[in-house]
Amino acid sequence: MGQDTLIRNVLIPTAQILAVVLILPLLIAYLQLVERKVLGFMQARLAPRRVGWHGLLQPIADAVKLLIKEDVIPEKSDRFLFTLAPIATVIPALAALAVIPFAGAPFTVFGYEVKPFITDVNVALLYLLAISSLGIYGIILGGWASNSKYSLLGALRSSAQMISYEVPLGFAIIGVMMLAGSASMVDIVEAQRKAGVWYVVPQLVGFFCYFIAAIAETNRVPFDLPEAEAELVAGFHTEYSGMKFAFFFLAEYTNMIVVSCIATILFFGGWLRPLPNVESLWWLQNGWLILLPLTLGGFAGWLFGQRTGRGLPPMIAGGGIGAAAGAILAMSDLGGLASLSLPAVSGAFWFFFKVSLFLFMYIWFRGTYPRYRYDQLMALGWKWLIPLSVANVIVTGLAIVVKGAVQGRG
Amino acid sequence: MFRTEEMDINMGPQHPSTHGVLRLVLNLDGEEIVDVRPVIGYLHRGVEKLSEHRTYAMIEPLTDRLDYVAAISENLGYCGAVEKLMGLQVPPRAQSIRVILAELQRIASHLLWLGTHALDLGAMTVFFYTFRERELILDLFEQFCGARLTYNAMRIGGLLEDVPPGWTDRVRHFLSIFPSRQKEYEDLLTVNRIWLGRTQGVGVLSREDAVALGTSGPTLRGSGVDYDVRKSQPYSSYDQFDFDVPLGTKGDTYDRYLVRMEEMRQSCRIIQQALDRLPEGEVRAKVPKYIKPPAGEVYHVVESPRGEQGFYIVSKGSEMPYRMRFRSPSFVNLQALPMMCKGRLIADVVAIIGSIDIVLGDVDR
Amino acid sequence: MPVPPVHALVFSLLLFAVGVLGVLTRRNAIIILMSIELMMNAANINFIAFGLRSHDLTGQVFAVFTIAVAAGEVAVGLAVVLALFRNRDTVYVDEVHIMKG
Amino acid sequence: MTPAAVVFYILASLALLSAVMVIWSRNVVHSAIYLVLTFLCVAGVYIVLRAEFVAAVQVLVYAGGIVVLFLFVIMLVNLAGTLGPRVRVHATVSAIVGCAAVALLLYVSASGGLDTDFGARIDLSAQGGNLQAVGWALYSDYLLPFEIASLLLLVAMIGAIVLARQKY
Amino acid sequence: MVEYVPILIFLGVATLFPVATLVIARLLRPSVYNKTKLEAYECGVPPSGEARARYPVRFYIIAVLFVVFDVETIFLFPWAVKFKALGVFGFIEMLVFLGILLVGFAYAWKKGALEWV
Amino acid sequence: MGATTRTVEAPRTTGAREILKTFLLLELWVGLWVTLKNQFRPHITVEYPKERVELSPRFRGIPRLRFHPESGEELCIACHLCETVCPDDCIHIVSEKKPDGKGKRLVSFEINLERCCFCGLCVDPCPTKPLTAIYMSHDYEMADFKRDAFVAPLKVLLNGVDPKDYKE
Repeated sequence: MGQDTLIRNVLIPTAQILAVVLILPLLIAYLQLVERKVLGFMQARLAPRRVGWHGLLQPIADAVKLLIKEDVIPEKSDRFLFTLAPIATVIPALAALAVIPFAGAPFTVFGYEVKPFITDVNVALLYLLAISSLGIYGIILGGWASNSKYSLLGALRSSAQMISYEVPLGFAIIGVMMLAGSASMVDIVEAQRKAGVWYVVPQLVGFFCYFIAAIAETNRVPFDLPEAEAELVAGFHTEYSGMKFAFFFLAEYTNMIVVSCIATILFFGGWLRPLPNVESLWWLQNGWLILLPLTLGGFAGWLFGQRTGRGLPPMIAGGGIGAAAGAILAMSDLGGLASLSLPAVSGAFWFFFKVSLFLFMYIWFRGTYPRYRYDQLMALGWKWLIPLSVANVIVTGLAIVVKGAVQGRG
Repeated sequence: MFRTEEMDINMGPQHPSTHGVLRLVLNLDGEEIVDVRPVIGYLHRGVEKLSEHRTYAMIEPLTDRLDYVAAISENLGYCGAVEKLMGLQVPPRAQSIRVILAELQRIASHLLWLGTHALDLGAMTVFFYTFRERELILDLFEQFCGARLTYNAMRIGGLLEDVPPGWTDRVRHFLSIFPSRQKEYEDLLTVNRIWLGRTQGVGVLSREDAVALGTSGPTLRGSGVDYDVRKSQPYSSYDQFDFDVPLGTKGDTYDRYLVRMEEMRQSCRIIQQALDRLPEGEVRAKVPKYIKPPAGEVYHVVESPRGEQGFYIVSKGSEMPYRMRFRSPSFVNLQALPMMCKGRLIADVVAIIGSIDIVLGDVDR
Repeated sequence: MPVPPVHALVFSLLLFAVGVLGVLTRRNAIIILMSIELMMNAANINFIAFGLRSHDLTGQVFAVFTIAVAAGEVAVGLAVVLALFRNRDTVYVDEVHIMKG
Repeated sequence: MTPAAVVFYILASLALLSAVMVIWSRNVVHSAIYLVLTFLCVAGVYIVLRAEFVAAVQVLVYAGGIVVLFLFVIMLVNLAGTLGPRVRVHATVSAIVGCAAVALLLYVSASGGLDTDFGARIDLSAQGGNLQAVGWALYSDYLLPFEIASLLLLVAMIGAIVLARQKY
Repeated sequence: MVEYVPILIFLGVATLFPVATLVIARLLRPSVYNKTKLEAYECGVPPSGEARARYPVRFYIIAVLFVVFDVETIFLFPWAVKFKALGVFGFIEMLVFLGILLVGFAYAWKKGALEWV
Repeated sequence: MGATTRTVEAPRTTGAREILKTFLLLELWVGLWVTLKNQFRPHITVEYPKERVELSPRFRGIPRLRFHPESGEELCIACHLCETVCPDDCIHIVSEKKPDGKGKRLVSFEINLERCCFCGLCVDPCPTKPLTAIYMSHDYEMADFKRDAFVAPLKVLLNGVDPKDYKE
């Protein structure tokens, strides 16, 4: 194997993987801060503000606390499985990120072409489904090993919930695959570019099924039964503390990010800008230097403006300031930034923007809805989502067949 | 025959959703509830016995701590009982202010119930909204009597002091904003399909059972029994106000929820009327310095937010009661729990406990 | 061809042998079913190794069928175990003498 | 030895090791976990043998579905740590059978029986990828087995429901 | 095949990460145990009975249904990516396949396997 | 007033609207709108050590004694009325005859704040009107590490306690 091949096939992916694995926990810690902030604002309160400016160091404090927290393994538990369970939860959650592309175009570092994804495999969607189906083991083992009634009942319930919603999840994806004719993530986005429309339009029902099933898969409100503290205390991780608990937590949020990424790629055009085939909207593609500060400024304004009790004006002001700064930067061409109108950067901007919206939806739901009861949750999955998603596959097939016949004749 | 062995699960006393220190021993078959056994007494303080060694004035702070979520109602009932025993006439202004306080308390108590009930069923945000509005009421109480939870707001024979200046305007202000806030809770819950699924048909208590078990308050009215102490045995000038008694039809958790929501609206109506027709004058009748009711016994009931709150006093003519007995609605309503839970799932237990709105201070006394 | 097919076949054979050993030596019906799964996996490796050998997709297609069959087999097999447990209160095969009545 | 071969040997030995642990472990739950490990390693072997789709299916169905079934049943019958002694009589028999099989295989491969070319018909990675290729093969050449598979699954489903039904 | 190398590396790193963190945490954290602390949580009262009791068979039936649908999904995947090439015939083929399985699904539904209470 | 009852029922829509509502999840959107709207409402958090709520004049905090604010003379006449009426027995008064023989003088006055329930009953009978000797102050911070610290002697009752730096 030549040195070049080694760098391209082993070293660059390794660097990417290390970056992902090291940055992700930090990202999740801050996602959690944002979640607490958003929930707090929705609930007319202020959320963490003690540690650091506006609570910005809170995630660090939490992480340190979890790291040095005493780890209790219950007496009657199966120690091996008890330790294995959180690890078995984290691995599949992380490994799913391997096939998520967040931009289309590659960029160059030190003369080597770096792709904006770790790898793109032909069976990416299958891989994702397979990997996510492995996530169930952490739950079952955690519940079983704890030897506590709440844990075991919680584990049985959550695992049954997860397998139940994996079925509509798989069916919902199939509609997209029929349209794109591929199971590779990059191919699916490219197919959307060619079609000139995000697949959420032809696959609205599919997206609906996917989104609901994804919320249930990640155990979020209104399907957060595994940790329904009102009934089963904390479900399968009742007995967990310290870092092991943190891993369950990490896995849950990683899963949240992963399903949001998949939703973005499959239904919302991945890194494509809105209306990818409307030429006059080119600035959505190239104007990242203004759009990015606009978004960040608006977000910051909203986040920190709550202190005054008025969220909207600071949000607009923050967005305005950001946009102005971006415009000045672009105009003055400081440090040649504007010439960096790389498709990779712009694609990444759109991708993360969409993913953030999904994550916001998750938090928003958590702040709004009551929780389903277990039997209702199962009924929703089996009696509504599965028939609906199967019907979606059939209707999509029918539409493609009819369209093909019409085109073939005309 | 496949043995799904029945399993006992403890819910409480340290459990996130049993409202204080209630312990339930659930007998499960799989996830289905075979039997529920409430274990109470974790908060028993012997208030009834304590009362036998207190003068009548000194008992009122104890009543605050019975149903600490609705202390005004307890104060009102206790003072009413002693007044009845002594044959005291409470001045009309004091009566009206008592009604305003009691109805504000009803709203505050129902808000707390709504918040925790919704929290139990997973809707965490409603909890913060109801507490935000409950704070407004607690502010009113603080301005009136100086305390926010254990008010000790009344005195035998009337009130300690008249309302502070500007207080009625603040109550009016509260009444002006509250309905729109209540609309928000309803938007979040009343029509929400998840909420409907969690509450409709859950914990059904039939009319007959409700009466047979001696339940009262919204638990009884949710089952469609028209019984409200404020109507049937009016006290403290309740007969002068115009209000409806909301009744449920099916007796499920959802009906009890709707009854309480409607009660809050009716309470606003009562407060509005009381404010509009607030009589002038004294707020405290002439009361001897040392209260020594004549020998005899009295039973006085009021409609607390939880139901029929009874006070039974036996006096031997001394300055302390000979025997004191509280009929607490939470205790009686709790007896309906096993009947409502049988055959349901664990998650329903949470909903049902929430819907009967017990306060452990009231249950254990 | 990354690996000599014979090596894959040896691997498959060893896996099969482990499965056979499990079936023969364990009394627990659940473990026996697990061993059968191991044997089916060994068969699948054979399919794929021969497919690779002959540049043919048939092996892979049949591996998929085998997996489908395995799924059905396990579903029914475990249901039998459950029924066994329900009626005889055991999952040990040598304690079951249905024919003896 | 190519890197792929190295991966193959590592995965294969790991698979065999955990397979042995499956039948060796006294705790059924542990057995199930080793079974998952075996399946995952075998899936890795499939990828090395250029059967990506089968590998994904292996993980999805075996590791993600079948072992879950096992675990559910273990939990439903509650058997952890209640294993009796192993029956040892058959161990020698199976060892003999195994050795004979290995010997047979080695003989066949040594005699060149495996070198016969079965004919290179299809490039495995043709038609845009393994998934597409398998799809084409499956839905053009093997229609009947495909529909029979659905029948089989139907029967399995009904059979399982009937057998496991709680109330008669 | 080379595109699977990163996945292999990723699995390795993903395994290493939690293990390493647990080891670090083990070095940092205190461990003062007593009997009560090691008991399973049961709402503040001593645990009663065995936790590993038996649970409803319904969970098993749900799992069986899942496995069957899982297999169905894997047959649908290659079909979906080749759908445009397979045309009407492939569509009908899959309708038959789905139809047969939906019969089973309907059977399970009718038998009450999907009901929880 | 006439006995009026009102039957409560879930708000109901029928026909096409109901179907529309079911499939468009209308009420779920309304719920989302409520939480979104509340995001832009003023928050209600009070960041306690930094901010403090405004207490109403009648607020019942820790009971304290006072001297006449202008003349500085002792208001308490040691009548023991508050001690008598206290339901928790938390007031302890020691008094002695004044040297001139008229009335009594305070020797010591203790309130056990551990027992105090802040009911305010002690203020009612206090005979020194209009300014009562004992009053409910607006202090409410009383945490401490030692039980002794909760028995407030006369000096503390008169002067209050300086804000403590809670360190042990």
